[in-house]
Amino acid sequence: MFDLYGRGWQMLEGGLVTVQLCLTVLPFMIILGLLGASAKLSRYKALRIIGESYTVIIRGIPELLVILLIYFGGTIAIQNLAELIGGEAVRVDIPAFWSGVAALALVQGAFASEVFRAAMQSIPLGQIEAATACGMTPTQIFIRIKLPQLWRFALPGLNNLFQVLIKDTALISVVGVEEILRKAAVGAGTEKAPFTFYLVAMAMFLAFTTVSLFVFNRLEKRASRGIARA
Amino acid sequence: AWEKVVIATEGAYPPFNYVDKDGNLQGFDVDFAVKLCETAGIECEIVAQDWDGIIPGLLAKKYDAIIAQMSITEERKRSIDFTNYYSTTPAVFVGKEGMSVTAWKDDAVVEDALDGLVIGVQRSTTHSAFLEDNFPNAEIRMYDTQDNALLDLTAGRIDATLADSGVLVEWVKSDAGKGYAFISDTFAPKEFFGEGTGIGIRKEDQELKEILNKALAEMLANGSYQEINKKYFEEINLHPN
Amino acid sequence: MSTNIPALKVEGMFKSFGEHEVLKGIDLTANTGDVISIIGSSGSGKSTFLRCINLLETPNSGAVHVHGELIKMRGLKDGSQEPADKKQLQRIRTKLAMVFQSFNLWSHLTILENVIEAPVHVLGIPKKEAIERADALLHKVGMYERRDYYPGHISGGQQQRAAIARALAIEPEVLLFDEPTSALDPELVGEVLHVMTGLAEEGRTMLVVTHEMGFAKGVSSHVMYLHQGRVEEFGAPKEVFENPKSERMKQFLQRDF
Amino acid sequence: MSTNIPALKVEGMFKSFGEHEVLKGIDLTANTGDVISIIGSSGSGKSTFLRCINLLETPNSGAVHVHGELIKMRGLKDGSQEPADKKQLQRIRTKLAMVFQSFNLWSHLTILENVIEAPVHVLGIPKKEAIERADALLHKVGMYERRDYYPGHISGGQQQRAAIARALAIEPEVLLFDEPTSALDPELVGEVLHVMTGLAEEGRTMLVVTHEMGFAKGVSSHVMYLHQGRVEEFGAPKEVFENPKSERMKQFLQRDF
Amino acid sequence: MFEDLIYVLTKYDAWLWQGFLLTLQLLVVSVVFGTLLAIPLAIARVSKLIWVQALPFAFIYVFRGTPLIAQLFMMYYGCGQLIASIDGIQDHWSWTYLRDPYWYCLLTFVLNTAAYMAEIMRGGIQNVPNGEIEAARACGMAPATIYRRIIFPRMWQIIWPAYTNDVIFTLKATSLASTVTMMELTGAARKIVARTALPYEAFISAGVIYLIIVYVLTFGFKGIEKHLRRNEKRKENKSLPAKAGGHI
Ligand SMILES: Nc1ncnc2c1ncn2[C@@H]1O[C@H](COP(=O)(O)OP(=O)(O)OP(=O)(O)O)[C@@H](O)[C@H]1O
Ligand SMILES: Nc1ncnc2c1ncn2[C@@H]1O[C@H](COP(=O)(O)OP(=O)(O)OP(=O)(O)O)[C@@H](O)[C@H]1O
Ligand SMILES: [Mg+2]
Ligand SMILES: [Mg+2]
Ligand code: NI
Repeated sequence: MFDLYGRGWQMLEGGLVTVQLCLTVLPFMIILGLLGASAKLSRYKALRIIGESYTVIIRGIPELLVILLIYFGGTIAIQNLAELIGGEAVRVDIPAFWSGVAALALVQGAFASEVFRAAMQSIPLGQIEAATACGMTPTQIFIRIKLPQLWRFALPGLNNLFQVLIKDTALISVVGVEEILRKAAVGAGTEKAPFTFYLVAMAMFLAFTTVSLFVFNRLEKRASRGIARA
Repeated sequence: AWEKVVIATEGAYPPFNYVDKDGNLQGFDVDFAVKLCETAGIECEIVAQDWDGIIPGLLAKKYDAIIAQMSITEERKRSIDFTNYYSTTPAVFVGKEGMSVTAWKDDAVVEDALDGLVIGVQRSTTHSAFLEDNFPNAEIRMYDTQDNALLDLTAGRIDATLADSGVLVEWVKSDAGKGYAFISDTFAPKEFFGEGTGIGIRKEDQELKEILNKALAEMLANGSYQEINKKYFEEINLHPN
Repeated sequence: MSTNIPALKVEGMFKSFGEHEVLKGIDLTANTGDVISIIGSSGSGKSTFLRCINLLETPNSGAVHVHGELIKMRGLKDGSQEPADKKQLQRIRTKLAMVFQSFNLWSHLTILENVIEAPVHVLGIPKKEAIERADALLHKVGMYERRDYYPGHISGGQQQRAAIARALAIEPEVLLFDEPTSALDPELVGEVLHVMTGLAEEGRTMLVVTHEMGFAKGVSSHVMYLHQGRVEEFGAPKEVFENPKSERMKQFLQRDF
Repeated sequence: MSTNIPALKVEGMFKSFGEHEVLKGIDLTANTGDVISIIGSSGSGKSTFLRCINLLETPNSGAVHVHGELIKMRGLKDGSQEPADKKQLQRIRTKLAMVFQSFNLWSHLTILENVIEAPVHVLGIPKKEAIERADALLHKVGMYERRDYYPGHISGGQQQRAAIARALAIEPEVLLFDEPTSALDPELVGEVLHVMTGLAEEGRTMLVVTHEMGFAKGVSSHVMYLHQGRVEEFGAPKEVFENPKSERMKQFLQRDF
Repeated sequence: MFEDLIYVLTKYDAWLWQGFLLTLQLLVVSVVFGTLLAIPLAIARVSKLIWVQALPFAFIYVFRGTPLIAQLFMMYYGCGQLIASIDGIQDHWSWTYLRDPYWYCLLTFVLNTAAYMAEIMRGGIQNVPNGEIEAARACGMAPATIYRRIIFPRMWQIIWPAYTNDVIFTLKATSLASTVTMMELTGAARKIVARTALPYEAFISAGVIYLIIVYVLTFGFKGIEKHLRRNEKRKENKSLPAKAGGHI
C-alpha cells in the first residue's frame, strides 16, 4: 500500500514534473501579465484593444481547449512556416514540456494582466504626482515608484493565480506531459485502484499549494512591511 | 524514405496497452507495434499520448502512426487514414450473473432489448456510438475509461456494460469481477463496429500505409501475429479469416 | 541672497476644467526669499494654481518663469497647450518642490529613502553624499530618529515633516506648500509651522496655501487672497488683514473663528 | 428640561491597550443641556474616552450611567470585563449618538437613507414617519437639497452635517462628537460649528472632543482638559482658559497659534 | 476545414445544443447554491473564535487546494461506492438518486464554488470600512441587523468584480463534468471528436459557444456592477483624487 503498488516513484516523478512546470511558467506569466497590463493602460487605442481581446478570449474559453490549440495548432503553424521557407516537409519537434509551458503561460498571463492592471491603478495617484513634481521621467517613475509597490497590490492576486496554475498543470497531461495526474490516471487504470491513486494525487497537490501559500504569505508580509502598523 | 517511425499509443487500455510499474509501455498493441516494425525493417519509437490529444498529435506530426485499438470508421476517415484492420474483438455485454440481454440477433438490432436499463460504455468507442444510435429507450452513461465503467458496475450504479470481449474476459475472471458474467453472445456487426481496429496514419503518407500493410500481412502469414495474440488472449482470435 | 531675477514669475494664468473656469488670469511675482501665503475659500482655485505652476495640471494659457527661465509650451490644434520640452520641464521641476496636503510619501520606502530618492535618481548625487545631506535635513525637521521608519508607521505630523524634508532635499528654488497643516491637531500644527518659519528665516522662496491665518499674518511677506479664480487682494499681511479693500475679503476674515 | 438625574455619568474609567495605560480613572457628570468640550493634546486619550462611553472600546473598569441606568458589565476570568447584557447595551446605544471624526456615513445608502436607517431598523419607526422627521433634521442642518446624494458625492462639510443629522435621528439623550471639524477648511468649520451651536441652544447634552478653542470658549458649558489619561482641569470655560491651574494646561494653550 | 466545420455543426447540432443546456443548468445551480452555502461559511470564517472558523477554514483549504477533477473523482467513485456498499441501499427509494451521477457532480460543483466564493466574501466582509460598522454599532444595531443592512450590501459592492470572475471560473469548471459521464458542452465536443476525428472543428465550435456565454454573462454582470457602484465617485471626478484625499 505504501509503495503504491510499486508506483510510488512514478508519482514522485510526476510531482517533480509538476513543480518544474509551475516554476518555469511563473516568470513567463509575470512578463506576459505586465505586458498585457501595460497594453491595457496604454495611451494608444490599438494596444488597448489587443490587450483587452487577449484577456477576453483566453478568459472565455476552457483551458483545455486553449492548450490543445496552442500545442497542436502551434506546431502545425510552425511546420507550415518552415516548409514555406525550407521548401520541404520537416518535422519541427517542440518538446511537449515547452508547449505546455507556452500554453499555461499564455492562459495565466491573461489573468495576470488583469491583476497587474488593477494593481497599477491602486497605487495612490498622489505618490505618482509627488514623483512627477520632483522631476522624474515616466520610465523612472515606473521603475522606482510603481514597480516596487505593484507587488504589494498584486501579490494576493498572483498568489491566487499561482494556486490555479498548480492545479492547471493537471490539464497538460493531454499533450503527453507526465505530471501527477497523468501518473495517477495510469496507475488507477492499470492497478484498478482509483481512490488510492487520486487520493495520493490530491494530497500531493494539497502539499504543493500549501507550500506556495506559505511562500506567498511571506512575500506579502515583506512587500507590505512599510504599510501595516506593527 | 521511412527509416524511423514514431508510434503513439494510449497506455491506459489494458491489456491492449498500458504502463507498467517501471513506466514502460506494455500490452498487445505495444508488442504488435514492435514486431511490426521489426518485420518491416524500420526503426521505431513508441510514445504514450492521452486519448483526447491522440489524433491532433498525429496531424501535428508529433508521431506518424497510432496503434491504440482505434476502430476504423467512415467518420474518422474524414481527417485521417487507416491501414487494413489489425485486430478485432467482438463486443459483449457484462452484467450480474443470471441476467441476459439480446441486443443483436439475426444480423439486426433488437431495439427494445435494453429498455429501462442503465448501460455504461467508454466514451470514445464505436460501442458507444452503437448504443447511442440504436437504443433510444436505454440510459447510456459515457465513461472516460472502461475501468471506470466497471467500477460503477460493481457499485450497482449501472446494470451492464458493453465493451470489447478482449478487455472484459480478463475482468470477469478476476476477483473484482466476481458475480458478474457475459450476459450476451459476442457480436461484431461490421456496419456499426467497422472492420476492426486499424493503424491510424496521416492521409498523405500512403507510402507508409503500404509498408505497414505489407508487414502486417507478413506477420499474419508467418505466425508471429498469432504468437502475440496467444500471449494476451488464450480464447479470442483477434484476426479471424 | 536677493537678485534681480524673480525666483518665480507667473503671468496671465488661465485654467478651466471642461466648462468650469477655475483660474481666470493670475499674475504673481515672487522674489527670492519671499514667503507668499495664498488664502481663499474652498474651491477658489488655490490648489489648482499651485498644481498649474509645476504643470501637474496643464494651464489653458499663461507663462511660468522659474528663475528667469520660461517653461516652454506649445499650442495644440484644439486650442489647448502642452509642455513643449519634456527634458526642460523635468529639469525645472527639480527647482520647484511641492509639499502635498496629503504628504504623498512613497509608502514602500523608509523616510530616509524617501528623502534621498530624488537627489540620487534625478539629480544623480552619489548616494553617500545624499545620505549626509538628508540626515542634516532630517535633523532640521526633527525627524532624524525616525529615518528608518516607513511612512505608514509614523504619525501625521511626522509624515508632514518628512514630506518637507523630501521637498528640501532637491535644493529647490521655490517651495510650494498645499495646506500643509490642515489635517493636523494644534500641537502638530505648531511643530510644522515652526519648521516652516525656520525655512522662511533662511530666506527660502515659498508659496503656501494655508488656512492658518496666524501663519499668514505672522510669517509671510505677502498675502494673496484668491476668490473665484481671481486675485482679489494682494499685499503685505498687515495691509491685507487690517485694511482689506474688498467686501468679500472682509466677509472671509469674519468667518474664521 | 433639566432633571435631577444626570444625562450621563461616568465613574472611575480606566482603559489600557496592552501595557499602555490610556485612561487612568476618569469621572464625569453631564447634566441635561450641558455642553462639555474635551480638549487635550494628541494621544491624551480623548477619542478613547468617547469610545469607551458607548463601549465601542471596552474599558478595563469603570461605570457608565445613561440617564440613571447603569450599563451592566461582567468580569471575565482574565480580569477584564465585557458588557453583560447585549440587549441592554443596544438599547442604551440608541440613547448615545456618536458623530465620528471621519463621518463614517454608510456609503451604499443615500443621505436620506443614512438618516432613516437607525430609526427604521433599530427603533422600528414606520418608514413614512422616519422620512418626515429626517427631512426636518436635514432642513435644520441645511442638507435637505442633498438628501438623495450618496456620501461619496458631497463635500466634507456636507458629509459632516449629514453625520450630525444621522446622529440626531435616533433622538439621543447624549451626543458624542469626536473632533467634528478637524478635517474641514475654515468656511466649513464655521458651518458645522453653527449647527452645533444651534444644538447647544436647544438644550441637548453634548460631549465634544475639539481643538477649536473658539468653540470651547464660546459655546460649551464646561471644559475638560485631558492630559496623559487624567482630568487635569475641569470647569467653566472662563475659569479654565483664563486661570488655568496646571502648568501643562498653560503650556497647551500657548501652543495654539 | 470550413467544410468540416459545417459538417460538425449540421450533423451534431443536437448534441451541442443539449450540451449547452446542461452546461447552463450546471452553472446556474452551482452558482446559486454555491453562493447560498458560501454566506454562512464566510461569516464563520471571519469569526474571532477559533473553533467556529476552523471547520470552514479546512473546508475552503482543501477545496481550493486540490484540482476539481480530482475532487470529482473522489466524490463520484470514492463516496459513491461507499454509499453503494451500504446494505440494502440499492432497494431503497433513494437509490434512484444516489446512483445518478448528476447529483454527485452538482454536489461537487456546489461545494467547490462555495469554497471559492466564501473566500471572496471573507475578503469583502473584512474590507468593509471599520468606521461604517462602528457607526452602526454606535446607534444600537444588533449584529444580525448590521450584517443585513450594512455589511452585506457593502460586501456585494466590494466583491462584485471578483464574484463575476468566479462565476466564469465555475462555467469553465463545468467542462470537467464530462469526466464523470455528464454530456455537457465539452462532453459533447469530445464525443464528436471521438466519432469524427475532427478535433479543431468540434472544439472551436464548443469554444465559441463558451465565449458567447461568457460574453453575455460579463455584459449582464457589468450592468449590475454599475448599479451597485452608483454611490461611488462619478467618472468625471476620477481625475480628482488629490482633492478627494485632501478634504474628505
Ligand atoms: N480635475 C478636476 N476636474 C474638474 N474640476 C476640478 C478638478 N480639480 C479641481 N476642480 C474644481 O476646481 C475648483 C477649484 O479647485 P481647487 O482644488 O483648486 O480648490 P481649492 O481652492 O484648493 O479648495 P480647497 O481649499 O477646498 O482645497 C473646484 O470647484 C473644483 O471642483
Ligand atoms: N486600538 C489601540 N491599540 C493600541 N493603542 C491605542 C489604540 N487606540 C488608541 N491607542 C493609543 O492610545 C492613546 C490615546 O489615543 P486617542 O486616540 O484616545 O488619543 P486622542 O486624544 O484622541 O488623540 P488625537 O487628538 O490625536 O485624536 C494613543 O497613545 C494611542 O496610540
Ligand atoms: Mg486645495
Ligand atoms: Mg482622536
Ligand atoms: Ni484647523
